Amino acid sequence: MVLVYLTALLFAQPVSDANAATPVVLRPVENLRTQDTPNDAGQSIDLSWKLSPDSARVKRYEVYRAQSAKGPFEKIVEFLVPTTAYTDADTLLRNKKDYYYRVDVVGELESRASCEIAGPVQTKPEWFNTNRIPVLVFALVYGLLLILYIEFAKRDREMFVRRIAGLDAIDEAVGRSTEMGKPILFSFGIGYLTDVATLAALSILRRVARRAAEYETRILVPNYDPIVMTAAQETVKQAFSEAGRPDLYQEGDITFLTADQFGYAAGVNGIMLREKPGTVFLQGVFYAEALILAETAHSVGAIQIAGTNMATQLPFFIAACDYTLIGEELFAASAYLDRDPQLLGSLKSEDIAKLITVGLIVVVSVVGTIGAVLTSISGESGILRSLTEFFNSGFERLVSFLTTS
Amino acid sequence: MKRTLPLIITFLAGVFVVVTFFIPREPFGSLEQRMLVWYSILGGFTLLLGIDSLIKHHTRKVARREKDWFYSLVTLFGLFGTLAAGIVTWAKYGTPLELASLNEVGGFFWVYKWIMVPLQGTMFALLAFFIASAAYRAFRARTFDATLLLIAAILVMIGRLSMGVVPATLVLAVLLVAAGIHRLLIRKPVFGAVLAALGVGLGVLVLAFPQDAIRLAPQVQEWLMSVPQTAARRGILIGVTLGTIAMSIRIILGIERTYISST
Amino acid sequence: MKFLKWLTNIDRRIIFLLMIGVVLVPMLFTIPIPFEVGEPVRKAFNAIDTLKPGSVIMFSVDYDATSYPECQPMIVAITNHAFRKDLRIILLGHIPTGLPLGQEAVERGAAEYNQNHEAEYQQAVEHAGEELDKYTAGYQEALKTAAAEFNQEYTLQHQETLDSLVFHYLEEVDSAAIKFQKHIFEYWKAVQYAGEEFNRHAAEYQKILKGDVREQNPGYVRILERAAAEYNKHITEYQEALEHAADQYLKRYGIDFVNLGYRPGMVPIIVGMGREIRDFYRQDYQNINVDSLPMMVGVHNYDDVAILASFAHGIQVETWIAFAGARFGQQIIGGVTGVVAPDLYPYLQSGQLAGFLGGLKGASEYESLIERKGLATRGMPAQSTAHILVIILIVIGSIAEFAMDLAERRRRR
Amino acid sequence: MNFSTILGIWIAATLTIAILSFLYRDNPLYKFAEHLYVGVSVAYWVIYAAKFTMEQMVVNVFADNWRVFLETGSATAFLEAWILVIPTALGFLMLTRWFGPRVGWLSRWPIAFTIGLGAGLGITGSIQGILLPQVQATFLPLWTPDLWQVVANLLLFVGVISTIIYFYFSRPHKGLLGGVSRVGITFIMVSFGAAFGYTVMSRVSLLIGRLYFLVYDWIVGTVDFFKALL
Repeated sequence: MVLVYLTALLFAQPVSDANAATPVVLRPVENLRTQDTPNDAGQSIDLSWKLSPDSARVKRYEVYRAQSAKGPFEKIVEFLVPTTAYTDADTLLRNKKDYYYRVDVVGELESRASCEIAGPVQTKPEWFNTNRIPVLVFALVYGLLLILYIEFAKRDREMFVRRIAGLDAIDEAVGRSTEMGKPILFSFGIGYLTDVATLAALSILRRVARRAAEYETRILVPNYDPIVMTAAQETVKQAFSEAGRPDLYQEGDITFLTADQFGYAAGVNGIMLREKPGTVFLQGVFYAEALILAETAHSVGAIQIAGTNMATQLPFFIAACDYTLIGEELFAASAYLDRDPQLLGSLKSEDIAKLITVGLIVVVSVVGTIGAVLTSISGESGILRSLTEFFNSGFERLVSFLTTS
Repeated sequence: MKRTLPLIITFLAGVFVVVTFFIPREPFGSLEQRMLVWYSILGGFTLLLGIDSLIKHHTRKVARREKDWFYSLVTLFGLFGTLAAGIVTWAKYGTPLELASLNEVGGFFWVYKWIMVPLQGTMFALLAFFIASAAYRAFRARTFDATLLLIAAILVMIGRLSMGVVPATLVLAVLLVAAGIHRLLIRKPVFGAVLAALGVGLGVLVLAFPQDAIRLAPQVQEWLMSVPQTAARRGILIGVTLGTIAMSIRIILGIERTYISST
Repeated sequence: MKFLKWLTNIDRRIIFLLMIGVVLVPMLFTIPIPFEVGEPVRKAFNAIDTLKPGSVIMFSVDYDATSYPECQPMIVAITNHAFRKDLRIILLGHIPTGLPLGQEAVERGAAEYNQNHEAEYQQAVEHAGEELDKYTAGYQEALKTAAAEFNQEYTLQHQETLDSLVFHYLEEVDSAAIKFQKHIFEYWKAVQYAGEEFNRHAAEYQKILKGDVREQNPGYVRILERAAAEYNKHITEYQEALEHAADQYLKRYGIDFVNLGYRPGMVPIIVGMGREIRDFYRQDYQNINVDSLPMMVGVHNYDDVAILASFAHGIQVETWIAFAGARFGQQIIGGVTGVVAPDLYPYLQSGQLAGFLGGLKGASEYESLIERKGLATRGMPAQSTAHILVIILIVIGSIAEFAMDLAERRRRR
Repeated sequence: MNFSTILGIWIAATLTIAILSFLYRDNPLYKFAEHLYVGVSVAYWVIYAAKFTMEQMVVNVFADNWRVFLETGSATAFLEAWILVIPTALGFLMLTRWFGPRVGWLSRWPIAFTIGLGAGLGITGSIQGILLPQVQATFLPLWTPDLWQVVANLLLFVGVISTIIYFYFSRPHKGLLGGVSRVGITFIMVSFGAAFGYTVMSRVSLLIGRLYFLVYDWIVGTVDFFKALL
């Protein structure tokens, strides 16, 4: 600003004369094409062109736009490096109006050459993004499967779900605790009732509590969250009634400890050291306290049956516990035990989707493999050659089908 | 009103964003954008959700002099002290996040750096100790699965060493041999023999070519991570993602309603 | 047997002490260790290293103090690398208690850069000053000659007044530049103020010059003015040199990096930024409108962001991949804790992730690539000894377990 | 180093040691630090919610648009300003939870809104961002001229499929299915082992960070501070 002022204050410099040498003739860019950008909200036009044969001498490329073939053309962008495409997404562009484009090359001494004017081209918004068809197909198929199977499950609650090893171990572990005359300890970790894993753990607790009632064994459930505690009390009470032993139910065994992570771990540790449980169930949502609990349980010689969907804690559970329900196994176990149509239906439709996925991977990979093997053995021509091309292009097409943007 | 309207809102909101995903045309895009902004604003309010019960819980404890009421006082002190620090810094600099407040006792950044960071950081540093003690007292290579897991774990740990590769590998060899002998003694001769042979072989090779072992360890680690580990992880990922999608569809269709009943 | 029992039931506090020991001891010595750089880190490094100067790199601070020792060296190293490559940084975060860590890293990174280049900057400034002085001397000489020629002593005096005004102005600009390196707006305000002051004085001066001299001695005024115009050009050059030096040797807030602050709700923000960053971040963390930040001019969505780097201790990198990567084709690198690193390998293989730094080792590898030893490199020896301790503990524990298992079986038989 | 820094370092060191004291056993010092942590971190959320949501996304946006409306009379600006009432009102409905279940059920509306949006975004995001690309990246030819690549592709192919099959629950795992899922669990164990190793690494790093602070910032820093004083 000051400089502007200074310049105004003191006279401007006389402009030095440009050398009036003759400009070298340049050839323009070729094959300028314009197209409405596909799959967008409009207000965007794709341009593409081929470089000028003299591209080595081109200093810059300038793109012009006009609303009529006669002009006036207005420069919208310039490139200092060889460029062959541009998307004009100027917010000034209006849908359903004609536009014309021109690309100039500028060389030494401002010599320039314009290509043929391209246009008219219109830009318009699309109703459907065709790039995303695979997503739509998958969502529809999967959603349909899901609804279908939930309906099936409502009618047929005995839908098959395979038994899971950790579940088989429940009865055995409860039995062993009884033999040794020791109580059972069940921990939900530090999850809340909104966690799916906590809900799944509740159905496992129901099973455990029922067995415990049948064997007349005490079951201790120290809790991190008061709401989960209430749910656990309900569950155990109900299970004891179902087993015909409501008299054995002791509310004092299902307690609220504390709502802080390590405080909870320390509390459960204390209970384990005092009561020396014969079996410890660690089911639900676990974070860092998993290690502390598993270690103490192991040191008091308890059988441990763990289950969580927390990927970071699973390795430790597997290394330290006798049985571990891994992620989805926990949910499958609860579907198996509870026979809730929602869970069963989801499980089934997921299984179908898994089969489809596996099938897809196998088919495409086999096609790709055949193509690759043929490529390495086939010659320049002949039937083998065309077969090779068939497989290779098929593979490419199958792979690119899943590409979305 | 209490149950149906939320279900309708969920359905409409969910279907809306799914539909706009496929329709590039306006006004869907800008409407979606507005919904996303609103979502973010609501997110700010959810940050405040648990505070009432926290304050109530602790003030009650302090007021009634319940057990451990002193610690509740500490929590309240931490809460209001930090709030004050934030407000003072905010008033002074126009933003609570001003690095200059690091040099002022009681500045927001100062509280962050010298109280928040050590508390949070050390809490998780405790885990290193728990891992060490669990490693010693609880992790067992008794089953095939656990053996495999521990061997992979040790290989990965060796691959991330910057020194001591040779002794660490020898320790692994010892484990393999011991596990092999154990299996042999409990009448699992094939598995036992394989493990023991692996262990002896590994030990001999490492002693014979220590330089190559040092060079190869990170490569073995990288290969383990990028091939078998990636494969299993992807399999799990695909399963978990299918589960997430199923859950989302159930929520939108109003089949899954736990989120309503739990409020 | 008794020994084994004792061995496995050893007080855990002894193990805790051992752990402290193996971490503490190597920490006290600096042990230089050469090591190889893994594939994921090299890829991440290359992705950043091959960017054009001036490209925008977006940092997402998705960790907090629970992962400070792992993620902090990463963000520090990548900041350093980015500044060296003249990239511009947009900082934002999705974890409330983590954002200050990123802010500290980037601001310290800028300060470190400025400090490292302080000598060069000063030199450039001095050089520009000397260049100007050369002309000043010549200019004043010319004026003096002219004045002598026309016997116009008093105008020379006027000219000196103008000179001193100019120099006063430039001094103001200089000191503002040094004082407000970080706060570009303060800087501009100061410059503007100095300019206004100058203009006021210059206007008075002009009045005198025009009123007194022009009528008496048009020839003299012409010489004066031509000389001044020439001089003016050099002041412009000087000014440009200063600005150029600042561009080259200083990292300034608003020009080289911005901090957009925190917004709640990760997924909606990631998706929404594909359309327009300003819809969510209308202002930066200190309430400056994003539009008035020079580096944000023309930066609207992922099309204008060359690389996104998410420093994360949870699923955040995957969220970035699923939404920004898939939907908008954003190139992404990760800087993650060891716990998260295994999760990212499938994305590296599928090409959805351009590269990543996993854990302290990953950070130290990056540090070795940019040849700047930081916290990660210094922590690596302790990391190694601790690993070895854990391995030994697992092995002893397992062997004891085997022995006790055998004893148990024998007893039962 | 100035006074505020050295004071901060001492406070930080005290808190660090207070938490580490849990290793000896649960004690009042640890409890103190833990309770302090809860209070401090909640205060951060409050400040952040106030600054980055209430101020920057609501108040300032409203003010900007309102100013534009006053200056130009633009109807869009007027609307843009007042439409913010909707999310703000929803936000306050969210907070009705503070006042118990009698009015708390109102919070279901905003929660339903966010859950719905989240689920909708999750469906398309998971399919487009994770499922399709991950499946696509597993489409690998099992034959290439590079033998190592063949091994890698084969393992990837077998590993992904067998892991998926392991989590297939609709058939008993016997025969072929049993064999494949056995392979699957082997891959899973290797993967968990790797995760185990990385987690150990991660946790150790955290300890290094804290001990580094104690040694260099606290002890060395204090010594330096007093050296500088003398």
